[in-house]
Formats: sequence, structure tokens, C-alpha cells
Amino acid sequence: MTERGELRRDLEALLFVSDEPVPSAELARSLGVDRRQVDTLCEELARSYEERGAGIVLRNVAGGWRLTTSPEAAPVLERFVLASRHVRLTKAALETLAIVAYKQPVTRHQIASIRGVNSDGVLRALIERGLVTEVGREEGPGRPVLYGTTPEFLERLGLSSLADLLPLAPLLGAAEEGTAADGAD
Amino acid sequence: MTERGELRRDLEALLFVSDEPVPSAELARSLGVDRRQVDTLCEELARSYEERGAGIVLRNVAGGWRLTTSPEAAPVLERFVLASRHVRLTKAALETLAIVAYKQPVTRHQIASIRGVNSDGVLRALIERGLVTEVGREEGPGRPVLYGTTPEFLERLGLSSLADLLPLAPLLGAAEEGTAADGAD
Amino acid sequence: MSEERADTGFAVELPVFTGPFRVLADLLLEQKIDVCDVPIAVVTEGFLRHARDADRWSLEEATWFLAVCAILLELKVGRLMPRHEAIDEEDLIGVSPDLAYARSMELAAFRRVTAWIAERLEREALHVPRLAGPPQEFAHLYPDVLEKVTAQDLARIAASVLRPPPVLDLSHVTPIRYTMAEALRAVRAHLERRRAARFRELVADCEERIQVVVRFLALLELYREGAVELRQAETFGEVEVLWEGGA
Repeated sequence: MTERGELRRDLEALLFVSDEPVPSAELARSLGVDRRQVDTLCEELARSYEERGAGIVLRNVAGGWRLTTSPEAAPVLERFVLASRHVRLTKAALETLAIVAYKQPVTRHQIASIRGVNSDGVLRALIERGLVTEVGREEGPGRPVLYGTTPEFLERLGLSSLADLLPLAPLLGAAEEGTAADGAD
Repeated sequence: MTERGELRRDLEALLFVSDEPVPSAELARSLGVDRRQVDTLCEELARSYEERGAGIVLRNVAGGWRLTTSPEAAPVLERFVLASRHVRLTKAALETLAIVAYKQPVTRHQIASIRGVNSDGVLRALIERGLVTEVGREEGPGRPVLYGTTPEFLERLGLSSLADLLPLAPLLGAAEEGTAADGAD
Repeated sequence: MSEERADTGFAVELPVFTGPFRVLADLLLEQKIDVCDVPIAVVTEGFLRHARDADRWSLEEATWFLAVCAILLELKVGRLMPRHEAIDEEDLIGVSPDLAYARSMELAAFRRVTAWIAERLEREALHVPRLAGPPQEFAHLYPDVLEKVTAQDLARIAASVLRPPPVLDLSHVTPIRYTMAEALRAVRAHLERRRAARFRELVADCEERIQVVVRFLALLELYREGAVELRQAETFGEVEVLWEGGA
């Protein structure tokens, strides 16, 4: 494989595992090339997806490159997600919401560490539903966004303030996996 | 775009959004075609990734189709991925895992008899890692729990089913011949 | 593995039994003789001598012997150590040496296959899947999770996700209720009165095996301090304890 081919392969792999737009500068650092070269490679890759009518597209959005599904595949995807992923989505969303509620203010990264998987999509869904919102930024490198629950979240649960959330301590010892699963259904 | 092209596009999009191996039957349902056709399309797609030296590969593991990054891109990805999927297991854990894989469904006691030592701690660790799980209970006194491997085990090994495990019989033979030869010296 | 082939012809001479080891093993496994009365070290020495005298090692004989000794040792450990699960011993008794031999072969095969498993795990770790799920365009597909969820449900879910990893289950370990201090006091009291005693006498009032073990450790401690002198006329003979401590 040519050096250019290897770069394109590595670039595609990087974009594949990322769930948000990756700035050219960051891709350039990972690949050991300059930004301009990254942009050229990304444009090439985007064109090749387009030419072969792929199910994924590569876009330059919000200051970075991001792989996503082709808009034309949306109807099939929606059917697929609703039919077979629904339970998983519910479980993921509940877990994420519980973490935000009890650990707020919390960063995306902290949530992902606790759940063991990237939870950005879920977090976005919770924001869209008005249950979670940005509440500030953490001090320190990158100043990551901090998330917390909204007044609507409290209202939906019939709580007057966060202080009314049930204390976790008594549950930490007793709670079984089974009960968590029940709650997720 | 041809109908086949559209199917391939939708298939690729479905695989892209899935976070676990998707059985052909499930893909077939979403795409409105039969399983055989899905398998053919997946094989085609897998080959096309391979031919263009893509950063992603499509494989049949743990009873389903799954997109992952190409192993060749692993060095570049290391810094990028949240938690390494690498599982380093102790010798005792590997041994116990092998016994569960080949003897399943198997009881704690049977494992201990083969290994000659109590293996409960190791078994618990394997369960926590999601490689082993309870699969039922044996008939008879005490109704001991039976253990088996999880789909995640197959996936971590890159096997499509338990039938792909390395056959044990030749190893049993080799053991006997090997030691007998040693003894004759 | 036929009985004839596994028969060792190796004989032992012990206080409890004199004759072919094969017969002794059967008697032990049938619980006709108490395993604690058989010094396995002496038997092993005898076997090694027997093997040396023979023209060459017989692999089958050696393997069979090892399998039997492994069972005997495990039985013996089971007898000497406090243990609640009596069932283990029953199961061990049910294991014939031939079956143990077969299992050792099986275990060897499993050990070979672990190399293959380890290698595959290593290689497969290089494949990274995408865990992000549906992209943001599909956020509207996420269910309204609070529809059927109460504050209690949420707390339970939070607890299950935030709970620290389970601690090691030690319920199978018998807590030791006997202290070294108690054992030292008992041994001292006895010896200060009698000046000399046999170990058997020093543990005569012990109710549990673990208490005997602690007494023995206390005795070693006193020996280390120079408070007692220990004598044993023969291997596995009575241990005599003489009080040397300040009167």
C-alpha cells in the first residue's frame, strides 16, 4: 500500500470511531501530517463515498470532519432503530440521565467513563428533550462543558429541588442488577 | 442508483449506527430482503473495503455482522479511543475460560474438578468482564448454576460461533503422544 | 487406562497398612483407612526409590501415582483445615484415579488451547468498533425516558451504575476466633504447672481444628523465645514440650 493509501486508511479509522466533528488540526496531529494535507485527504475520502453511493458520508461541519450516515438511508435507519435498538436506547438514556442527575455538574468524559461507552448521542438526545442542559465549563485544559439537569427534569419527577432526589447511599449496598433492569423497561 | 446499490447503501448505514454485531435476520427485516441476500451483500461490502484498503473492515462475528476499524490502523487509534478493548487475562482466567468455552454448560464444581483448584474467584472475574454468564441450572440436587460463554466472548475472539473454536480433540491426542514420547526416553 | 496397566506393583510398609499401594489407595478412597494415618511424604519417598530401582520410568505408573497422591493430599488438606462444605470431600472420594488421570490429560489440552485464546484476544483487540450509536440526526428517536420512570426508579438506576465494583466475597473463609494471646496463656499455664507435656495434652481441651493450629503456632512462638524445648523421638512421633521459661 502506498503511503497515501495508508494515511487514508488511518484517517478513515479515526473518523469511524469518533462521534463528533474532529478538527483537522487534531487529525493532523494523530496522523503526523499537516492540516492542509488532512483536508485534502478528507475531501478525497468524502468524494469517494459519494461516488460509490455509500451509506456513510463525510462532512466538514462545526469546525471539524465528521462521518455520519447518508440522509437517503434515514427511513431505513429509523425503522431499524425503533424496531431493534429501542430497549438499548432507553437503557442508555436512563443510565445517562441518572448519572447527570446524581453527579452534576458532570462532563461528557466523566459520563463515558462511568458507563464505559461513548454516551454523546444519548446526552444530545436528553438535551433535545429538555431534561439535561449545559450548566458551565470546567476549569482546566480544554475547559470541557459541564452538564446538569433542567427545572423540567425536576418537574417531570415531581421534585421541588435536587435535594429531593432519593439518597443513593442506602441503595448502593442493596441494589441489584435485576432491579436496575426492571427500572429500564 | 440501482436497487442493489440502494440496498448496499442502506446496509452500510445500518451497520454504521449499530454498536454490536447485527444478525443477518435483523438486517434482512430492516431492509425488506431475505437473509441470504443480506449475507451476499455483506460479503460484497466486506470485499470492497478490503480491495480499497479501507480503514474499516466488515466481519461476521458472534452471530452477526459488525463494522470495526482495520487492525492495521490500531497504532494511530490508540491515543484516540476512550478505553482500550484489550483484555489481559491471567493464566488461571484463560484456563477457566477455555474450560467454560469447550465444556459449556458447565458447573462451578466441574470447572474446579478439571482444574484441580477452586476457581470461583476467577469465574467471578470472567463474569464481571462479560465473557462468561449463567446459562441455566442443572437438574438434580442443589440445582447448581450452569455457566457458558457470552456473545461478547465470541466477539472478543473474532469468532462467528462456538463451532469456530479450535477443535480440542487433536490437542488431546497431541498431549498423550507428546508425554508418552517423553516417557520412553 | 486399564487397571492392570495402571497397577504399579509398588508396595508400601506403613503402621496402618503393608502391601501394594494400589490396594492402599482403594482402601483410602473407600474410606476404609483414614487418610490422616498415611504419611504421603513417606509413600512418595518409597515410590521414588521404587522408580529409581526399576530399569526405567514408566510414564503411566508415574502419572497414576501422581493422580492418586493429588487426591490423597486434597483429602488430607480437607480433613486438616476447617471447611464447611463437606460435599467437596464426598465428590473427591467419588473420583477414581483413572478418572483423575483422564482429567489431567484434559486439563493439559485446555492449557494448550489457552495459548490460542490469548493470541486471538490479543489480535482482536486491534479491531475497534464504533460505540457511538445513531448519530445526532436520530436524537428524536430516543424515547421520552421519564414517561414511566419515578424518582425511585432513577435512584435505583443511579445506584446500579455508580456502585463501586463488588468486594471479594469472603463468606467461604472461616473467621478465626482463637487468638494467639489466648493460646499463649493456655500453653504457659499448663507448662508452668507441669514443667513438661506432650503436644497432645496441650491441645486436649481444643474444640476445633483451627484452635489446635493456633496452639501449635503459640508453641512455636514460645520455642522462638527460648521458653520451651521441643523433642520428637521419631517422624510423626509424639512432640514433647519441656518448659525452660523463667519459673
